[in-house]
Amino acid sequence: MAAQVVAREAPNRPMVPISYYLLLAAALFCMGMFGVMVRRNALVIFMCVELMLNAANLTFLAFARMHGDSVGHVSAFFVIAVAAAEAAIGLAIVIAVFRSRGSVLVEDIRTMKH
Amino acid sequence: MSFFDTHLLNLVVFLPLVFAALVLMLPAGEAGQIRAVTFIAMLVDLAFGAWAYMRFEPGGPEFQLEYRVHWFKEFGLSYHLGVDGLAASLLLLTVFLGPLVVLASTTYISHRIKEFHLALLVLQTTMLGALVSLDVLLFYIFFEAMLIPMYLLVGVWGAEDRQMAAVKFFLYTLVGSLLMLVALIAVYFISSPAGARSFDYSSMYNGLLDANRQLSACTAGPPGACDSLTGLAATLHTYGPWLFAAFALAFAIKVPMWPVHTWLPDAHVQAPVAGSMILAGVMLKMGTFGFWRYAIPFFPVAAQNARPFLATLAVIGIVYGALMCLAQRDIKKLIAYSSVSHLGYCMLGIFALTAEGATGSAYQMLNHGISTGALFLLFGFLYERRHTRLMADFGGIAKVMPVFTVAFVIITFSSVAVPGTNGFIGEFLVLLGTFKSDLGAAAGNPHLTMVFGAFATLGVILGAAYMLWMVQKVFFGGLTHRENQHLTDMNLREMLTVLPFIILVGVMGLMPQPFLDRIEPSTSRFIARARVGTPGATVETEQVRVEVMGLPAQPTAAAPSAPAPLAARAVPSPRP
Amino acid sequence: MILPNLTLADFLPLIPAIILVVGACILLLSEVFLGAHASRSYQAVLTVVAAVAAGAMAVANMFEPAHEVFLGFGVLDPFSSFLTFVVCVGLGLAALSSVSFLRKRGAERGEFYALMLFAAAGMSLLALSNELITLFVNLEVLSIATYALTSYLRRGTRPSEAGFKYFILGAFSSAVLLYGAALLYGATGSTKLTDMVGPLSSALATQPALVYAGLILLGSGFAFKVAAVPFHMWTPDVYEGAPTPVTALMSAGVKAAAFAALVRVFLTLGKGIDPHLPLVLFSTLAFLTMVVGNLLAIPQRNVKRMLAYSSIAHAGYLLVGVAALFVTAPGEQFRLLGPSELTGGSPVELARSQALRGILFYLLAYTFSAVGAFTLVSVLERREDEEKGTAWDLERFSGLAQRRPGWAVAMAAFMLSLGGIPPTIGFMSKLLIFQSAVDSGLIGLAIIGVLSSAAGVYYYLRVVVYMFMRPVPEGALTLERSWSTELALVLSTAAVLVFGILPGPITAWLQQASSIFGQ
Amino acid sequence: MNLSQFLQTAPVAPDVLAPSLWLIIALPLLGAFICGVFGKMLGRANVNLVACSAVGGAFVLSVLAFWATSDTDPESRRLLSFFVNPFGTERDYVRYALAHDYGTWFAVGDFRVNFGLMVDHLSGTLLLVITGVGFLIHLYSTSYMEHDESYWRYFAYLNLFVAAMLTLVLADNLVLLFVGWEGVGMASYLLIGFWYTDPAKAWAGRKAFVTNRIGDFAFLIATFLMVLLVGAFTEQANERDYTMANSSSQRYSAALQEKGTVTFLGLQKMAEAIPEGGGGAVMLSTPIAAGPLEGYTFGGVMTAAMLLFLLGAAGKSAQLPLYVWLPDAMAGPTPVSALIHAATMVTAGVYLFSRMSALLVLSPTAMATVAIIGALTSLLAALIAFAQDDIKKVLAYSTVSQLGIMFMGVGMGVFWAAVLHLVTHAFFKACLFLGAGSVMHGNGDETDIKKLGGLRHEMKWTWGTFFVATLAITGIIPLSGFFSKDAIFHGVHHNHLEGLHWVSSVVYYLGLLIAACTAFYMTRVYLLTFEGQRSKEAKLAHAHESAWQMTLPLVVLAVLSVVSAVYAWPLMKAPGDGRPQPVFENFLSPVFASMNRIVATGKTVALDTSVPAMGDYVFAWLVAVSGGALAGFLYLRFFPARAGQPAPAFARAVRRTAQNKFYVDELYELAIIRPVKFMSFILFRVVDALLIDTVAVRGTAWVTARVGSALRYVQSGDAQAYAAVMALALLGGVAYALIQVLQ
Repeated sequence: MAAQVVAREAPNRPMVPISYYLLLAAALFCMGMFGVMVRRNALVIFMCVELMLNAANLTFLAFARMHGDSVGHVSAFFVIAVAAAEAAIGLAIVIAVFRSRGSVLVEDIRTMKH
Repeated sequence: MSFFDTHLLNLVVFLPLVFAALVLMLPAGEAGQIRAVTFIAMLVDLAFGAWAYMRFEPGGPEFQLEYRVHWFKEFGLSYHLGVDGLAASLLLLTVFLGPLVVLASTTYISHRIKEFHLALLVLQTTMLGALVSLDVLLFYIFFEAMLIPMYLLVGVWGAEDRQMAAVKFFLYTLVGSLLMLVALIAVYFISSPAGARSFDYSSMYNGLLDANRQLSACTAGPPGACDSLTGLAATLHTYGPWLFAAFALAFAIKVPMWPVHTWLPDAHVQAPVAGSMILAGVMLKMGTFGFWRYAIPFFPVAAQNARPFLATLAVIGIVYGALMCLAQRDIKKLIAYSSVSHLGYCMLGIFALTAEGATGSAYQMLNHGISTGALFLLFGFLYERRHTRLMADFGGIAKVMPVFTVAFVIITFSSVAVPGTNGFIGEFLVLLGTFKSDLGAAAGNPHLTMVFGAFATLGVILGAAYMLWMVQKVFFGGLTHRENQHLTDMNLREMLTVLPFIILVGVMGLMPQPFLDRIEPSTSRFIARARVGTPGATVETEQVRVEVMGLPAQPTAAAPSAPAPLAARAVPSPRP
Repeated sequence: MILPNLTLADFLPLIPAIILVVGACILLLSEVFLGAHASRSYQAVLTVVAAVAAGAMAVANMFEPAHEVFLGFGVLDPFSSFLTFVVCVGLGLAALSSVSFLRKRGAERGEFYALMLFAAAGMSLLALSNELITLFVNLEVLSIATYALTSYLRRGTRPSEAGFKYFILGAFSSAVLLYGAALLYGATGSTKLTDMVGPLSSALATQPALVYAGLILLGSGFAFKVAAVPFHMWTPDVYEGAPTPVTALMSAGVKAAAFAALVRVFLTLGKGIDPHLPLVLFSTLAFLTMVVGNLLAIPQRNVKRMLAYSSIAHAGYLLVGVAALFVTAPGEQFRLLGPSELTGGSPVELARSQALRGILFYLLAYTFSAVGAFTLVSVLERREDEEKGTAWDLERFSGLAQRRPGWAVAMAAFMLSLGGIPPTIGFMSKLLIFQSAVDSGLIGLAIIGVLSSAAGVYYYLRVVVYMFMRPVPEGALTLERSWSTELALVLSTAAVLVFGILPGPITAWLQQASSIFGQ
Repeated sequence: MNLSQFLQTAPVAPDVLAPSLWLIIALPLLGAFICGVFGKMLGRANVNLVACSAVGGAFVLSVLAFWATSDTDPESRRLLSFFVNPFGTERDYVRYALAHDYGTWFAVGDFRVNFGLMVDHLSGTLLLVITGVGFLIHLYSTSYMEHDESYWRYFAYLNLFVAAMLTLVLADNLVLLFVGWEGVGMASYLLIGFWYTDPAKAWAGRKAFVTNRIGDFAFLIATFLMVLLVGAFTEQANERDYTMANSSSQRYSAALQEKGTVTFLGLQKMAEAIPEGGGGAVMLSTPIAAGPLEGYTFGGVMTAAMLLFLLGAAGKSAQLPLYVWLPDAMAGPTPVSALIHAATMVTAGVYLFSRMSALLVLSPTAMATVAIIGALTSLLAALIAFAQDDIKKVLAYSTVSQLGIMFMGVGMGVFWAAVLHLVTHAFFKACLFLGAGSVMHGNGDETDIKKLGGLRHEMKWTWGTFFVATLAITGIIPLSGFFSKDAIFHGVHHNHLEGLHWVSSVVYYLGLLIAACTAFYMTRVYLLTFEGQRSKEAKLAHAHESAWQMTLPLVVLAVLSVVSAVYAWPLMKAPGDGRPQPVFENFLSPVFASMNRIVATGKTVALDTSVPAMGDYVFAWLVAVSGGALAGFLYLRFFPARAGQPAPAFARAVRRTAQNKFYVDELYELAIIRPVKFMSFILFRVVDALLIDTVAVRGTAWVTARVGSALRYVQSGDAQAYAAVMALALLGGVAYALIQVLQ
């Protein structure tokens, strides 16, 4: 169904090429990755991970539009759901960390090493 | 043959294990009972082993008392037992040592007696299994499994520095045998096409045989003739040396040959008397046995090329080991190094590829088991009394322990191969075989044989030098140390333990023929198989082809003991 | 809008997972009716029952012919069923070992076992998912459950830290995996593995970068789950911090499930692309993992951490088997056995099925050995020492042979099995792995493998040395026994020793299981 | 019936006796076993009885065996003691001998050794010497060891020795001979170190054994060369060779298969087949076709083998360069020195070469070497003996010297004379040693002749016998020593080695010098011990004569050393021409028959069979007397006259050097023993402990462990670092992918 829509609208309206979306997604992904590596606050790091997931989502959607099928959309929904679950558990863990040592900065969370 | 005959080897191998289960049930406190049960187990095993030895007909087929059933057939394994002359002889040696080892340790081992005897019994099973298994992987399994109980023997009941020695022993031997495992798997794949593959000795050997013949045929030809080879022969041409090297390394470490011998002194020095006896008596023979049964027959050409090198190592081992002995202050270390020297004779005899040499080598294996085993046993008695291994702490013992001294001196003479003792026969035959061999020709100049022989014969002098030096330091001279003045002579139990050794020294020295007769057939076959590798040697396929019983039709049924008809044997066990 | 018509047969493969989930729900519900101090050992029993039932179903499934279910979102093949079986074995043993563990810490709560069951369900589903999103979801199901389990114990800093690290890095890696999936979807226009194969080959021609990037990302996602070097960094910390039974479950189940997914994805997609890529990828990973894992384990005095590193090393051996899967012509890769392999070597199918067999058997063997070992670690540890970090010190094992000979023998068996010494199951499994490696001509890897495992034997033996050759230290804490732990130990020891000599039905199952759907 | 007839009709027929030859060995062995195991409980008297009767029984059997070797049918005068040579044709007999084969000892491949015993006139003679002198010495010992509490051990060893020595003599092949060869070495090791509580004595025993082992090393290699030689011979020889040796190829190879590879008869046949001029395929100059010896000639290998045997014999018979053990061997009880180190064991080398005379004469080089070695040893020993003050040491060196004389004889081809000297020497040297023992026994174990003296009045029997024996060894007419020694010198003078003519004269004049020296130092010992005044430093004021068990053997031996002179007298007629022939030469001619045949064809040695003329006798006698007279003058007149005045420096220097045995032991210590010990020490410390074990083995482990503990610090515990690593790996993977794409 969505494919038909695309087909109908295609000729008369100029549209943003897929590659832009992809590049944006890639940029988001890299930013997320970078953030995970550099940010100090556990919560922010967690947000960066979410950023990565959403980059994946964006990619899915972009490709879904390119292929004009629904698989990508469905995937995106699944991912959002999973991300929500992750968020829940993640926050719980961060709270546990905070309880146990009163800080959520990663440099404090390194008792186990070597 | 009766059901009993078909299962005789099973019985011999697993009887100790069964008794181990029995010992396991005994309460740990009941030291006496535990010892008694173990001793009985060993005695019964000795009886069956001796029976198996008697049942072995020198004139019969190569492998006798065979037993074979399906086992892991998906992986190309089968549970296959059988003995040839050499295996039978070594089996006899093993079961002979069993009860004596138990007797020797009755007072030596004072703590954790139950575990000790369990370890002994398990060790016995693994060693016997390695000797009789005709499936190469089965052999490998036993070969490695025997490390575990020995490792415990050394590590738990050993002397002060035992843990280092145990771990060293274990890892040292493991590294070699693991590489061998890879080579073994490679042989498994190349020896026969997919579907027909099996780890069975016969199928592996027969699978390689034709390729080996092609290879040796082309090595006889002009240089570069081997590049035109195809198929398996080409593979062997390219990778045979490496595969052989893997096998040789594993077994050389076990023997041990120079320069991979350094685990031996530590292990021997630290091991308890039982450990030393078994280590010297049986375990080292696994290396020589491996060369004899696997390494050289599988890769005759590579072996042929490596012969001068390995023979040189053996000769170095003889002289070097003897020289090491002269530099020792520690009696057990001295005996350990003397083992290096003696095993050098065994290896030299094997590489001489002459009837005299190989038979002498096999006989020397038995001799070494007896004389060195007895030396460790006797020193164990001394160590129990004095708890020191340094020669400097002894001196003039003969005054207080005359009987002990006599026994020790007799064994010493056997160890330095005085004629009339068993040691002489083996050493003489090995040296004779070396002098008659074509080692020199293999090394490039026929006259080099003389050099090999002469250097090996040097061991005769050095052997006397270090053994008598030790004997003098320990037994003769004045009683300088006060601690030694009240040493008690051997008690009845100890005498009974030593007596069998002394008797065998005489018997094997004066009537070696019965033993030699059983060794001879496997010698001739071994030499024929090794000769496949010598360029231009004419060896009939019938001479060297390994004939064993086929797999029983339906799994887990006792195999028919009569050798299957040739048609059945022509193809190795088919995999369903 | 067409509703797919699903027959009952479509649910057949799900039954084990369903059983597990149901069990979990029952546990959670039962919690409601329990007082704070009620005894909760029945929960472990229930878990074990669920595990056994699921395992039995899995075994029953194993003899079903391989076919797609749920419109190809999942498959039922002996491969996945065997993995489910492995997972259930791990789950059952871990559950048994956690009874006394939790009681000692007064942390018996129903959600623990429930989470275990959920995780196990996720694993078994992961093993049979045949579509990238399904795969991702199942992966997350098991991951999230394990995140929770990891930081289950609230006292002390370690559990939360472990949980945090595991969670952050796990989420990171699953994001990576997901992104890879997205790229592949873009390249092929489908997320069903079976449908992707065809387009993939054409996409490889048009936009190779996309395909390669996707595959790499996907691969690294899995590499994280199986703890392959250099994606292994989380492992020691998480394994150390997590409750020991959970560590056991992770080391056994998670690894198994991840390997299942890995093998399935890359085998299926591998048909679409030049197999050289996965071969190189996995050989490299295998090499690094074996060597680094073993090297890192050598200096460890902390047994739990040592086992963590050793589990990395074992992932390396498994990766050798995986690499062997992608050798298209036996011996063609390194030519170490020369052209004769064309005559002597097995045809690809046989080689491949051998490799699969090796991987599966290895997973089973490792499950038994590792779970057993972790169980023993768990009975020796004490919460008070965890902060000091001495809870898992080698000293704990000193003189164990005198105090608890049975345990010492069991631990020795596990250690030897992990070290691959006959006559244990560990030897047989290593044999199969290296057999397939050699058969496919990966001799180099095989040699590295045996050498590194020789190095491994060193640190395994050290434990044995402490148990058998060290005196009992003064003031050694009392070792109380509990039926569940003993049972777990007896079962795993028996398995380690017996299956090493008499495989029994397992070889038959393996013959079955080595046929994977679409292969 | 006359004497010869009586001697030629044996009470026990050879074919009856042959199967029980083993008893000769078994009896002493049994004695050794009984004394050794039950000796303590049996008590002194019984042990004495057992030991003596064991050897006595062996003696009786030996007499019977000896008798049987020349058994002839009284009526038809036909020889009864002979057997068909298995290596020769059916018509080829071994005469004056009996042999029996007790079956295989060990046989591997085409190599075989049998328990084969053989008695011919040579071994028969030695049997008598060994058992006879052995019995006397056992008898002597019963009194000599009466105060020693471990007498049973002593007699066990002594019997063991006798058994081994008899094996050596009776063996019909090299390997079995080697059993006795090493057996006697072993027994002497035990007996020298009999008083093991004294480290020096134990050390002397070890020195003896190890030195002998050096000889055995050569012996073994020589044996192997023989095996190879036989193999090559059977490969290359053609029928003509065999016919030349009065044999045939199939007979020969059959015998090899059945009798063994290294039997003396077989070697003899081979020797008969290969001399030059026979015109067969195999000659001394024929190169060996194949095998390890490929390219070497038969003659060359034979020479090499003989030289190796010489080294072996040197070890056993205390010749250069291995004579050093014998003087130290005097640490043992004196009867042991008498039996082992004078009468029997040390003569094994001479026996060996006489047994293998057929092979020896094939190589003049080897013969020359033997003779020269003998001469040099003899001279050196004699010179050392000048300055020794220990009576046993003097006798020991004189033994070495006498053995050297025998080697001279062997080397120059006068085998019969060498063997004769062996016998006579056994008598008078045993007598001397036992006399010395009696002297020590009567003087509180005093061995320093400077502290003895004037014993002739106190120990009459000892003095008398010692006097006779001294005359005998000095070579005074008409005692046995004179004749046997002179027979050797005569042969040495007149025999000629092919291409090495100068040797005979050199050796001959050396011999005369030695004779003079012998006379000198023996006289010296005699005078200092028995004549003059009793020394001030004597341990006991008055010596006492020993018991009859000790004096009786002395008397018997003294008598024997007189009467055995008869053997050297030319009373017989040579078989061929009727020339007069010494009794002993005639007696041994069957043994050396094949040797003579070879010499006849091969022309390697020119043997002279003339008997010495009166002139020679007188000359030799003068030499001996002059030596003795000089000693007499010096020690009766010269030194007593200028007692107290310091001797001139050069004299003292010479004396010190001689006293220290020309520092040969020190030389060996410095040149051989030290280096070996040092090398072994260095090897152990550097190669074994350091290079192999520490560097190679532990080094690997160490490096692995270090790498591991270095790597673990990458594990920083920082989650972000972990993520970074993963990201880097990811980057690497992508990079690889891109490279793939770009290609």
